[in-house]
Amino acid sequence: MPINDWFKQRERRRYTVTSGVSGSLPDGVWRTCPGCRKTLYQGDVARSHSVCPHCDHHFELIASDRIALLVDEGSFAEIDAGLTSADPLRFSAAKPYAQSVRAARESTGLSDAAVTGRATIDGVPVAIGALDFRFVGASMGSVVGEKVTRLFELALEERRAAVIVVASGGARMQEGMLSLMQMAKTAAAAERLARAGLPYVSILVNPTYGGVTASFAVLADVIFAEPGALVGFAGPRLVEQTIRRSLPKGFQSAESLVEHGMIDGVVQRGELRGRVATVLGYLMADAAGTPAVAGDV
Amino acid sequence: MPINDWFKQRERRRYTVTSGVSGSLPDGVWRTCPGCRKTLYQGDVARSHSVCPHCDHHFELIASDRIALLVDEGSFAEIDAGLTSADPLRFSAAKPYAQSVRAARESTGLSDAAVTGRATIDGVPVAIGALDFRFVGASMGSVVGEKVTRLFELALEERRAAVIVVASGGARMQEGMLSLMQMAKTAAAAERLARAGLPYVSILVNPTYGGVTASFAVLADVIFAEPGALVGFAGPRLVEQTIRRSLPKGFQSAESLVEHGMIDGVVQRGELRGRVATVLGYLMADAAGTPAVAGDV
Amino acid sequence: MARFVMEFERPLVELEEKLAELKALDVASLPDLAAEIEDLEREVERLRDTLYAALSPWERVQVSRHPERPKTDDYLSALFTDVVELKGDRAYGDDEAIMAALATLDGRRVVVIGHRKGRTTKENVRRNFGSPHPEGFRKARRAMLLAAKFGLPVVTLLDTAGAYPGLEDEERGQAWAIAECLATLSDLPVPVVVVGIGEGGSGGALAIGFGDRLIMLENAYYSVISPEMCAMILYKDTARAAESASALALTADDLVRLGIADEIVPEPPGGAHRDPAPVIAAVGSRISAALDVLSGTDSARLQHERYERLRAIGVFDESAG
Amino acid sequence: MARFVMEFERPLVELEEKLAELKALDVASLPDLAAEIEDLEREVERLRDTLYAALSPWERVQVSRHPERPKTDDYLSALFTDVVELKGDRAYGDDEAIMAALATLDGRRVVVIGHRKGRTTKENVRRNFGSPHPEGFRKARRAMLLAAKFGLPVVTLLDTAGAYPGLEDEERGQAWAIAECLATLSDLPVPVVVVGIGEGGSGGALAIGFGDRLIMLENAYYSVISPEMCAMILYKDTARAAESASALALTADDLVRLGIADEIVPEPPGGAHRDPAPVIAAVGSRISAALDVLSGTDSARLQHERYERLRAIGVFDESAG
Ligand SMILES: [Zn+2]
Ligand SMILES: [Zn+2]
Repeated sequence: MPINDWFKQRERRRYTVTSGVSGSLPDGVWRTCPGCRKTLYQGDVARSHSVCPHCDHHFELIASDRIALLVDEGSFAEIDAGLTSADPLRFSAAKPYAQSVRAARESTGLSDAAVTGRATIDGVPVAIGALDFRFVGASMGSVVGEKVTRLFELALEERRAAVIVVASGGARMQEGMLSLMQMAKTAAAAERLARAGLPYVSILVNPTYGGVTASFAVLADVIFAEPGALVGFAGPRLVEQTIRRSLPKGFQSAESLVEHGMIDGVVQRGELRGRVATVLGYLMADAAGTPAVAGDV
Repeated sequence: MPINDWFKQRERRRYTVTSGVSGSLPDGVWRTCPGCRKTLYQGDVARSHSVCPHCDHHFELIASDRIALLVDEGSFAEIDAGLTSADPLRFSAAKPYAQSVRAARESTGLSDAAVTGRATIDGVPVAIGALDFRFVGASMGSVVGEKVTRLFELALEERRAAVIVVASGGARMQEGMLSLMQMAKTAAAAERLARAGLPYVSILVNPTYGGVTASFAVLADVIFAEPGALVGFAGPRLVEQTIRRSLPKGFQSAESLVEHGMIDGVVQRGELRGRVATVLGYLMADAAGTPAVAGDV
Repeated sequence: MARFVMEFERPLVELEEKLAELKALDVASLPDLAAEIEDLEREVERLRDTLYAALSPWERVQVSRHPERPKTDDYLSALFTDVVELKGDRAYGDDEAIMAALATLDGRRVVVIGHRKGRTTKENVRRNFGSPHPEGFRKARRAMLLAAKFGLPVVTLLDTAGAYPGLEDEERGQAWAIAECLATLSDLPVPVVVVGIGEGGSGGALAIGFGDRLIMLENAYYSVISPEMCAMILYKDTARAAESASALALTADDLVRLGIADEIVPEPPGGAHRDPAPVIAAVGSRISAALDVLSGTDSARLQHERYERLRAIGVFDESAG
Repeated sequence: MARFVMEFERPLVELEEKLAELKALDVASLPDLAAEIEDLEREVERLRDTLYAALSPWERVQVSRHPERPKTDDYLSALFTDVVELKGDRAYGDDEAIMAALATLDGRRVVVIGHRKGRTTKENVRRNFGSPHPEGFRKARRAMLLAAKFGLPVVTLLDTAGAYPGLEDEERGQAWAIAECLATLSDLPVPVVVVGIGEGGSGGALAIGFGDRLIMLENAYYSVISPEMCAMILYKDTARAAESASALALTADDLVRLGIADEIVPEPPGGAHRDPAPVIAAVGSRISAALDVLSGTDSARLQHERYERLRAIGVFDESAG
């Protein structure tokens, strides 16, 4: 499971995830950009969608900011906010899971790592979700799996487009097989939406790994990623241990994913909203009718 | 177009196509095996499906022998035997096309490179075809394209499995764009059969190249090839010229096609009939019903 | 070939070896020997009972990885006839770590898909020790679609440590290949019966690892993460895998309790490798029994029930948002 | 950038250069110069007329390959708005020799797929001079399926010397990738309009090169084999490509005569590169007109008519077998 690799990496290589998330910092604070080491004024960072004006480093964003970045102002209405983890395995090895969840809930104010709801993007009705890396590494347990599944079901029922901003360390191991099965569950819901001819656009942000990448994240009709986002199945440290040599520059970066044919493009944060709106304009034009064919894209 | 490459190769490298085809030789003749250079008695060769008993070299077979090898004895009834080439472009550059066709018809007794018809294999009704390399390199012009298309249509209409033994130098350039379009035409007919949930098995034999490989030949549900058969899109000489270095051993061989994920297996000529019959047993079990789904395999 | 000894069996094996030594001595020349042998035999018996009576999760993981444990190939040759292998993804390669075939079980035609560990080192190298590359999953998906097209039920056999975490595997889209398998499998219009015969390592197992029925062998495991990697994350120490194995709820029993697995095929004391034939036979009849039930169901209902089955997996609290 | 001169234009260009030289001289100091210039101008005019009036097939092939000829990128930027590129085959790579995009033409949303030659050497190297790899065709097929799923018409632009005959291309299944495009395109439930804008090289063009309408530019060609390769086979001499070009019936006129192409977009004398804007605009309105007609047709009828259209291609004699 790559979450840990991820943290390891961060320590070792000064990776570009910052522990302080922009959305949670007051405007009057100065911070150092991990991309160019320049000192930035948080007010400026916030005004530029949390992108460094000097080196284009994309800072981590919290889920609500992710959604706000994409939807028409005031259009978002959250659903399923009352879902919380039940610690079904009473997982207490090393650090009790219940405690991790409680701490995450307190520090983030979220009920779990996924925030989902209804909104419009340029007037197009969407079922939108975003994952928040601050919450147990945005790993997918029963709650995230259920919320993502319900989001796809909502899209199907109300003939909305599905849009998800994905970040995740992978499956939430503290819920064991219940977590692994969420991969199949979310994939099944995504497949149902696809068979109904409704569009799904995913946006992969830094970092997206493990069982989340290998399920709903990449089953979208169109996949975009933010610049520099790292996306993969196995975490970089595990890959390095496996092949016993150092990884090539840019390995698992959004830019290399384009080269390897895995995603449709790298999109600057400031341009995401326009790009997604344009895509939905194409794929939701016939939302009212039934599709000519259940394509296998 | 690879036919020429093919002949070039043959001269240069003692490739394993022999100009004398077993089916047309009298039993009392001695011949040299191009695989092991041993002298063989044609009677023995014929009795072993024209496979060298010493080195397993598979000699070329004529179309009627190809079909006889697969179908239940006496079950084959030819269709569309009256189709002949019309030389639509009046192609007379270098060697008049009409003359090549006339010569091929005389020397082979065939009307063109494809022989098609109805038969049964282990009692399963099939629409079966075979290409004969002696006829203008078994290239696909209007006649081959039409006969293959009608074969798929026959299978669709009478709910038969399609089985084709493919050998070809590619599209028949002397019919210009009419030949190229046969690729689309045969692919369209194969796709219709697939959508109807009926099976198609192809057997690739030495050599299969160009526009035939890149159309109906590889659109089968299950693809087998004979040992040592060379199969590709571009001919080996052209590839060599393109990359400006020599080709790896086994390049484009049936065995390497398995490794590269392109075909389901290499099957000894003597075992082809049993293998195809077994496959049809699986895929024609429900021939009477309609398929649950029009799969995209 | 010397018998492979699992860590937890060592005390028993040492006792058994001592017993064998004593038995090799000349009873006539040593008057007390017979009694001593009898004592030791009782002790071996007692230890064997306690050792194998209730294996811990980590012990079961070791049993599931036993090199002599029956593998996909063994099930294939013992249970299935008229096997025709389907090879390749038609795009990049043929991955020997996953096999797909047309095969007949008790007169019923099916498509079998299974992870394939090797029996010899040479085989294991060729098969990457049963850890699939992306093209393995893409071949599996091709086989699933073929099954759908021709109305053949799908039987899958799980036995992998996981999808291979190699550099090229990442570059060729390991996650994409797995996700597409999941999507396809979730909506397949034919019955899907899954059997956990050995290791069930995370996403690489799940890609062919869910359907209308999940049958687990008693000592097979199925886990979101390997116990070693989990221990590495929790304790920075792979030696604490036993604790992780217990925490992860990865045994057949756990899976039944969680509502993920349907039934368990018992194994002889010590594991299926001690006496494979009856275990393999039992698996065959369980698959047949499951297919007997499922074959009566039309495809729309199968798809609906499979979805509902997945839909029900997950434990959470819900209050008014 | 010096103007690129095609072989057959050389006599004209030489005359034009001579004329330019004369014009640069001092007319006042040379009394006969004005008359001489006038004569030469008439001669240039006459030669230009005869040269460009009826280009031979081989000359058209040269025009179709002219480096300044308008390319897919030019059509895309001039005719389409709101372009969102679709990249990658989701399995191996993104081939820049084929582009696929969501795009809007005259307010109509479509999927555009086109071969993409580069304008600069650097671009051409990245795009392999417009010769696709298997992943290019697989991306094209993904775009076709996306169009089918969302009911978007498909517009394709042909401009390739052919699929790339490289070693790895063969190994990754060039033939398979092309064949799958053909099968998918043949049964797509949306309108498909194809425009031959430059080179139409064999299977690599055909993979995205047939549909409900085929519009050819006057000097575009579409051929079963390149004239050079054909000459190599026929005469063992690529220099005899002109004869092969005539024999192959590869011009727009030939294609209309053979019932393969529907209409021809005229080009200015000398080729589209002499004045691209009106040619590009004409292509845009021809595509729109074709889509206007086709959009009224339901998908079953489209599929049926496309099949019948293909079905009718081929010339042979038939006697009672
Ligand atoms: Zn910076
Ligand atoms: Zn021999």
